[in-house]
Amino acid sequence: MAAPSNNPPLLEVKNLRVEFPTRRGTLLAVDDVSFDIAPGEVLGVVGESGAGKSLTGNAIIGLLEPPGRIAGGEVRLEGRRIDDLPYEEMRKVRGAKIGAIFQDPLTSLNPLYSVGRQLVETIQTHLPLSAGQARTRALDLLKEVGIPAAESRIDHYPHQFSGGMRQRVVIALALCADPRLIVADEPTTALDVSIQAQIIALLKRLCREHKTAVMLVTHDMGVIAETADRVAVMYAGRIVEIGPVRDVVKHAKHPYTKGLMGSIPSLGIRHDRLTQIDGAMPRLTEIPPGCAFNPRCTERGRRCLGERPDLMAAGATRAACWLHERGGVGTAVTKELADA
Amino acid sequence: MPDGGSQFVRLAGLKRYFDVSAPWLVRVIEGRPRQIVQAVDGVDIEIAKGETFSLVGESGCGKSTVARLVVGLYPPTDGSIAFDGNDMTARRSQAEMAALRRRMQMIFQDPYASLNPRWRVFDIVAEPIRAFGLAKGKTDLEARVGELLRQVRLTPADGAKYPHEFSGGQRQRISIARALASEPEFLVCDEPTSALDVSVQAQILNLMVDLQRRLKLTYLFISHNLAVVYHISTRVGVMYLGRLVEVAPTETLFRRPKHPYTRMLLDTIPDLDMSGRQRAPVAGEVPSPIDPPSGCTFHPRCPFATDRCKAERPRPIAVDGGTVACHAIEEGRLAVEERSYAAAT
Amino acid sequence: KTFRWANAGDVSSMDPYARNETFLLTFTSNIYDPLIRRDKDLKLEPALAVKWGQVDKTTWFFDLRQGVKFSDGTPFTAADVVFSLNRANGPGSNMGGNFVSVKEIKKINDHRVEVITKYPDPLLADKWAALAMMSKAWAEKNNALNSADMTKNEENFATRNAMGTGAFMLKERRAGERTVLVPNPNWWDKPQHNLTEVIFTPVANPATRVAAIKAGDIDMMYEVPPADTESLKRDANVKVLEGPETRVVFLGFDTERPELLESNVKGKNPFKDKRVREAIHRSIDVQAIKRTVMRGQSFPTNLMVAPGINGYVKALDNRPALLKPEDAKKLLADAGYPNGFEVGMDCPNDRYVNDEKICQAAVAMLARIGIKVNLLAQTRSKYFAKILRKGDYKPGETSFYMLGWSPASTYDVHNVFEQLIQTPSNVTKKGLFNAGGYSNPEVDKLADAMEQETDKAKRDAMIAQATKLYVDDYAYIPLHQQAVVWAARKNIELVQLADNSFPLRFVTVK
Amino acid sequence: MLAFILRRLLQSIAVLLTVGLVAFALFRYVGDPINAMVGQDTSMEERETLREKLGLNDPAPIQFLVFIGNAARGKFGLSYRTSEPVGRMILERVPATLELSICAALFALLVGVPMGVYTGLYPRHWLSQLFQAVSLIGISLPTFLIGILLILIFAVWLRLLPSFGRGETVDLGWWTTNFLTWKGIQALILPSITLGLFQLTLLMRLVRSEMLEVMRTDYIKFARARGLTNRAINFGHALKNTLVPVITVAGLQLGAIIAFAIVTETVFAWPGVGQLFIQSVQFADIPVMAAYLLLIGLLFVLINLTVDLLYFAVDPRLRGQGMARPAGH
Amino acid sequence: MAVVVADWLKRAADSDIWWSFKSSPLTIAATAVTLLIVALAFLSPVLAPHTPFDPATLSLSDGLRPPALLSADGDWTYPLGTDEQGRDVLSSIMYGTRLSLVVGLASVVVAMLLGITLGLVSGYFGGTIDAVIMRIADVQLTFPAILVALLIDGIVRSVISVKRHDEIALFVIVGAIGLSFWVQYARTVRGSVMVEKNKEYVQAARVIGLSPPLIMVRHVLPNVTGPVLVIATINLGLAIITEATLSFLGVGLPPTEPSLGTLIRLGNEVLQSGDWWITVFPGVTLAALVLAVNLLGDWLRDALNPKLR
Ligand SMILES: Nc1ncnc2c1ncn2[C@@H]1O[C@H](COP(=O)(O)OP(=O)(O)OP(=O)(O)O)[C@@H](O)[C@H]1O
Ligand SMILES: Nc1ncnc2c1ncn2[C@@H]1O[C@H](COP(=O)(O)OP(=O)(O)OP(=O)(O)O)[C@@H](O)[C@H]1O
Ligand SMILES: [Mg+2]
Ligand SMILES: [Mg+2]
Repeated sequence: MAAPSNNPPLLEVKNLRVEFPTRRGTLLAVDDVSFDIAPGEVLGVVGESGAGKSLTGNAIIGLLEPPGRIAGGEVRLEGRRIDDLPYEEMRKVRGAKIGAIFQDPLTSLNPLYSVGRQLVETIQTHLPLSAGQARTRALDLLKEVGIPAAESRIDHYPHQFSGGMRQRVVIALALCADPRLIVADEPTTALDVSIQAQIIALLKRLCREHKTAVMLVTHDMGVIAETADRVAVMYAGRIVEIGPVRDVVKHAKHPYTKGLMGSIPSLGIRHDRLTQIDGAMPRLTEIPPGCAFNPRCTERGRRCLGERPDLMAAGATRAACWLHERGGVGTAVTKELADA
Repeated sequence: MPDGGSQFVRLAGLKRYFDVSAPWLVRVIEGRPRQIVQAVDGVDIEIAKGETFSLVGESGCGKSTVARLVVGLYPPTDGSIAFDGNDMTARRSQAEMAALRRRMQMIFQDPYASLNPRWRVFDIVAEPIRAFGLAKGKTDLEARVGELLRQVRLTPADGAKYPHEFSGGQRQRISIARALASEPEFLVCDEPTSALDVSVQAQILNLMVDLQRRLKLTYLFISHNLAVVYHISTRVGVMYLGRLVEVAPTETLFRRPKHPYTRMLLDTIPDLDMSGRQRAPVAGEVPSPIDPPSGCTFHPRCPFATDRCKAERPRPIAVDGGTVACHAIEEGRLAVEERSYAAAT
Repeated sequence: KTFRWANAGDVSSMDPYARNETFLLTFTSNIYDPLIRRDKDLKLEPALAVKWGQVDKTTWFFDLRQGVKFSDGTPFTAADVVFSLNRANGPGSNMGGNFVSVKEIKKINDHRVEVITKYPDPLLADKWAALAMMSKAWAEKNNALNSADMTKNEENFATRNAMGTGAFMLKERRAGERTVLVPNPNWWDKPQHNLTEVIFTPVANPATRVAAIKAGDIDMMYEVPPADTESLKRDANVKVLEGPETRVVFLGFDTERPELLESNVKGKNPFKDKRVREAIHRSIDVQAIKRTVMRGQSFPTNLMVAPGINGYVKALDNRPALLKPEDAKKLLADAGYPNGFEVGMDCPNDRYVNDEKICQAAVAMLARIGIKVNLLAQTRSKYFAKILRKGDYKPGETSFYMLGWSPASTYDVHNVFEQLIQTPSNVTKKGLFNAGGYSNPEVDKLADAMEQETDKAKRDAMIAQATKLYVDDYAYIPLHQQAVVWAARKNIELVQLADNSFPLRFVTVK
Repeated sequence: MLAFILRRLLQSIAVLLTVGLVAFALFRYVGDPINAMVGQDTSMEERETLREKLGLNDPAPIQFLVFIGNAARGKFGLSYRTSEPVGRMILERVPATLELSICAALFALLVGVPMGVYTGLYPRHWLSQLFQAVSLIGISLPTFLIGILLILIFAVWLRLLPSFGRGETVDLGWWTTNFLTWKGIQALILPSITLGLFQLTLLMRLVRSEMLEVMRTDYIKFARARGLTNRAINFGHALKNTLVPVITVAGLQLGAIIAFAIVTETVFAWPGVGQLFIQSVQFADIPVMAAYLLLIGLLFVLINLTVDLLYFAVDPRLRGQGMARPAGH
Repeated sequence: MAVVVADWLKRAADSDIWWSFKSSPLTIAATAVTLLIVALAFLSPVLAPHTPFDPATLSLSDGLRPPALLSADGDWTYPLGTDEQGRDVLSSIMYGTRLSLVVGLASVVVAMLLGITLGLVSGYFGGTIDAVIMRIADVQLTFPAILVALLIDGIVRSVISVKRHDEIALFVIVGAIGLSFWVQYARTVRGSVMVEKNKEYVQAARVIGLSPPLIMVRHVLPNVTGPVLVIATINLGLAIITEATLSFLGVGLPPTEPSLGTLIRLGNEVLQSGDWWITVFPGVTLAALVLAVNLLGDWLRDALNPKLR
């Protein structure tokens, strides 16, 4: 199911940089991130908290909260550049072409309006439908996301739904205008294990049926492994590895991804101890020179300390690690460093 | 299973109800009944010294309530808690109570909320030492706190900082240091890693395992992450709506789950190894503990439910080294299936 | 012509007997005529009675004007007079004080009424000069035979309605908001005014009142705050009328108690010592008070009565020279207080013009001679409750206080002696307002004598003698008569009376 | 819902009784009413009999019971000051105060809320900063000073508006209204501004901070992500969600407005209950004061009830459950 | 010790609050004005050219001098002129500001103590105690500040034998204003306590076995100081204004020892007579003080609100 590379990408992100001017200088929270998503493809984005996943997603839908701003690069949707659109133009893209789902279904819905009203409002903003038609569509959407007895529940208020139901409503809202792309930012993190599985199944079904592309942001590798076609691993604002999901999970090339995979307890084998990456991801203010991962890296070389690696081909995936430059010059470097 | 008498921690028929009724007048006028949340509804658990007993279950099934009952944050509505042979619910003198308290501590879920933002790390860690009068003088206190911080792989110098200067994982270590400060033998850990990133989670889990070995700790470990539970526990109890539906040694539970709910729960574990394992997520949602279904509380979501399940509450029966509360198992309607998991590379 | 005017407070009732209060009396006098009224100079002149006098020592007669009609058209007769006088002396009325000497009121015929007194009462006519005459028929019809009775929980028709023989009729009454009068077409007298409508509005805040007259929202207002007199005078559209009021504002001492209530002197009462009183008296610079606090709007005095009151002794109205602080201190030292002393002082803060500020000024002046005065200024109801004597004639709860007095019911000095200067007593019922209990048997005797003395020359002699006694005794510290300051728009002609009453019948609008 | 209202009503009665007790107990001992009632020259015997007849010599509990009993029937006795029935005195002046208060409240709402919304939406715009700075005047100067200054400017210097009083009123049954004549409306302007300025500031600041908070909530972000128009977001979503706390405070402030009317009415010689109250305090006119307090209590109870009902209208989370209001502020 | 202070200073200089303070010129100006006024007020016995509260130093003959700045023959002994009692307006303002500040601060402290205590009790114990306290708060809200103050003043004046009312006037006013402001604190604290008491760090303390009062004071209280401080700042301004208003209604501080409010009230009466300086200068001082304090409160609220950062 790897992305058919001949198709023009639906979403292209090139050298995206997001920065925050703060009193202690400008933070580069997303640094030179590039990837693309083909129609119907699910791209998983994983990484530790603070790695810049949400910011990337928000930058794509044009909803960076000030003072955050896009400092460089471009975002193209169906070939059209959208990162520099004026607010009103971008508004028309949001909801219509790009749908969004956020982490917390509890707070994503306005508690004061019925679910139906919020659906109808969104539908009518983007589609030229009468109130009646919009309501019919709203009902259909609710049924589609699996709300039982949608007719009677459409006029209920968010607080009358359970968490899982609410997330379904949120998904329905994202689907209102049949968008081409859905940016889902941790859609299951706030949910219960059993509900989480239901929602993932639902998302998978929907994008299969609607041919919608999904950018699925999460830090749960399991969710990605189940859902995504390709996966991008982020660390300290950069993509450190990107590639087909199977390859990243099973044959990770970047030391960070390897460590990440090893630190997930797995069923079946009981390890005495888990593999662990020591230390923590650096704060944005304290990103070390060279490869941002180098202080935690067990395989770091001298080059890693001074020079920042870009994504480079590494087997089936692309990884930002000197180890993979021209097929493993880095190995030598490692040895060198081992004595140091 | 070791004999009951020597069990380190023993919960028997533990119940905890919460009254969440509307005010009296409203109830009278609108003819509404009292509303009681049966958060924990008759739980029997025995934990041996040195083992890690895990509780799993969906949100709201009463895991945290059990944890709080055990450490005495809530008094039980009914049932008893025995700790090292001492009945914790019995009246005791303050000194005796403090002596027992000292021996059990708790680690909380949220590393952000579990540290007072206005206290220095040193004071946070020193608080139990001071409260139980474990240090003789200032230098002793400083030495102890330094030692504790080192134990959780922080440095004594970190004591001068405030919690917000630490990352989530480091904060959880501070929590652990605080819990260890009173030299407890029994630690209740309520989802200690669920707020952390996987790489950090691994650090904490490893730390916990190391500490257990070194300090001969006993854990009551609560989580909804089954993989983590599989990794860390000796035995596992599965809770559903305030009751234990199955208790078994870890390997048994994961290889040969008996209760239909346990099976479904195992199905929710994402297949990271992409073994192509077929998963059928549990349908429906957790019913409200205010008005739990009759009989076996799982019956509305259970594909094997019969009329008996609707009417009669199943009693725990001993099977395969553990206990299960299920009519279908008892009647032999449900065959035990063996599960295998592909090994990770 | 419409005439709009304002005052600080509203008329509390339309019933002319509801309250013995200058403002109520002067307001209702526009609607109700008295038997005898006062002219522009406060001299008595015939109104509903054309002639009056004493038949013998204890019998007064009043001959009524003929052909007078009430504004509703019914004729005015002796029956109405008898009714009115009895009503004024009846339950709920506040005018009973004017009837102490009265034994009987008799209707002789339709146009003559006679009054028999228990003892000779030469001042009866003066006392009754403000007493309104009501219609018996109207009162009977509207169930207003008596003034409003507080003990009955029901309202009285006469509190909100009025009907008399006066120059004006009540057209609209909204208590606290506005009261509208229109001329009475049936009035017996020839109107001097040219008004067609009079609108009265209470405006409590002085600054607002001043603003209103400057803005032309009202044509006239009175009780101009002294501070604003100057600015009103500067206003081209406004004129200011000022004159002395008959009220004398004075300070009084507790000379009754053996030890002062609020003082650091224990075991004796410094105010009993005349030297102390003199030192204080002669340290208070009334001229300075006049200049700054009163901004010129006061008439300093040394007597307890004002010019214009019968019994005012011009020759004695000279304040003794001010003492230098050293001299005053010396007096105090002689009296045994070389370091002065501390004493509490009571003062109203909303009763007299600038009352509190005057007290403050006095405090400052006394501070300079070593007397530390602790001032307590309160609103009038609380103030009077504190300092005045109660039914048992026990002295008021004060050591040093301020009071103002005008013998407005009689315009005679005897009232002042009786109420303020004679020794307070439960038995004689005199000296009720002599809060400090000043007592001088000689003055008492003279005052008793002057009450019944009908020979003017003898009486004047007695008055002069008694006056000299209390002046020399520094019994009180008279400060001044406060000026009556009114303001009107330039196009208004009116007459200002010394008793601060304001009859509308003299108003013309140009 | 019914139970909820009933509960509120019961509470209200408790509140009113307490207020009644306060009204009675406090003023029972303030000053001596007799002194205020009679003239200076009234004899002591007369004073005593009056005292006796008024029941002022009865034990306090009896007086209280009598008082509450009468109050429940709308009887507050006669004013010590004017001998008029207190009930009617109050009733006659209620329209003036209510009209003034309502105008002031409207002024505060209609100006304060939009200003708050604007400053909340564009916190960094210079106009917002201006609004905030100017509005601070409303809480930095005492009301009476503002009143006098307004009079000086608009009545004395500019001669645009009347300096005091209600102007012309029209009677509608027992209710007198300012709204039906031009002069009446003119007369309302200055006092309403004076009275409303303080509340305007409070409201503006409240709306602003609520707005700032709401604009940061997830549902607003999600609404943006859905591509809703700014209008729909700002007014449909954000504003409505700020309403709940605004309603609470506005409700409470209406009570405060009525109380502060005391000052404004004094300054503008506005014939309302506030002025009546202050006069009564000076004269120790107990029946009037007690009735006034009860009136305030009653108004408060009514306002509270309305506020509660508004919650039901605004916030669906409260419907169906007998929940109390969300915590204020 | 010095190290601790230095450390503290370093952290303070590094903190967000300090930074947000530094970056707001308005706040700096407000602080400067506040500090200036406070300093002038509290140093008035040293700095003031006259002692206006001492009647012995007053002379009516000095009354009503216009401000020296404006009159040609300016008498610099009275830079801002005198009132009709001959009091120096500048000194009166300095002393009056001190009184106003004392009233404001004291009543805020009274309200705070009362409100925080009741709020803590109410929030921590909940149940009936909570219900009763909150109902009392409701009733209290029926009567807005000035009404409460009028009432309390009324009672005190009549109940306490009125002998030295002026001497206790300060306490009465403070009590009255304090009593009418406590509800806000109680509600805020109660709300915070309800949130905080369920936070895990409080539970950790309970697991250790600390007693509720100790937990309240050591753990919960420090965490509610932020909102309380904000309310306190804003209430300080409000209290000063309320005192001024009460004084207008005749129940404020006595004119012998006038607060700023009393000065304005007194001056207000003569405002139209041309002696504007008697009221304008205190008015400007009051407005500046309250404005500055409010600006500080505004800033503090925003600075302490992590959501707005
Ligand atoms: N408003 C802001 N001001 C300053 N820094 C910010 C702001 N918002 C985000 N950041 C920083 O940007 C970085 C990336 O944040 P982002 O929300 O994208 O992380 P994430 O990968 O989505 O993490 P999580 O898994 O916790 O959601 C973080 O380090 C965060 O501290
Ligand atoms: N103090 C309380 N008052 C009322 N109900 C409570 C209280 N504490 C818990 N409950 C209820 O008891 C039930 C069990 O709660 P508990 O916190 O033990 O669940 P849990 O299994 O820990 O869930 P989670 O995984 O979300 O932490 C829930 O329905 C909860 O709403
Ligand atoms: Mg995120
Ligand atoms: Mg839990």
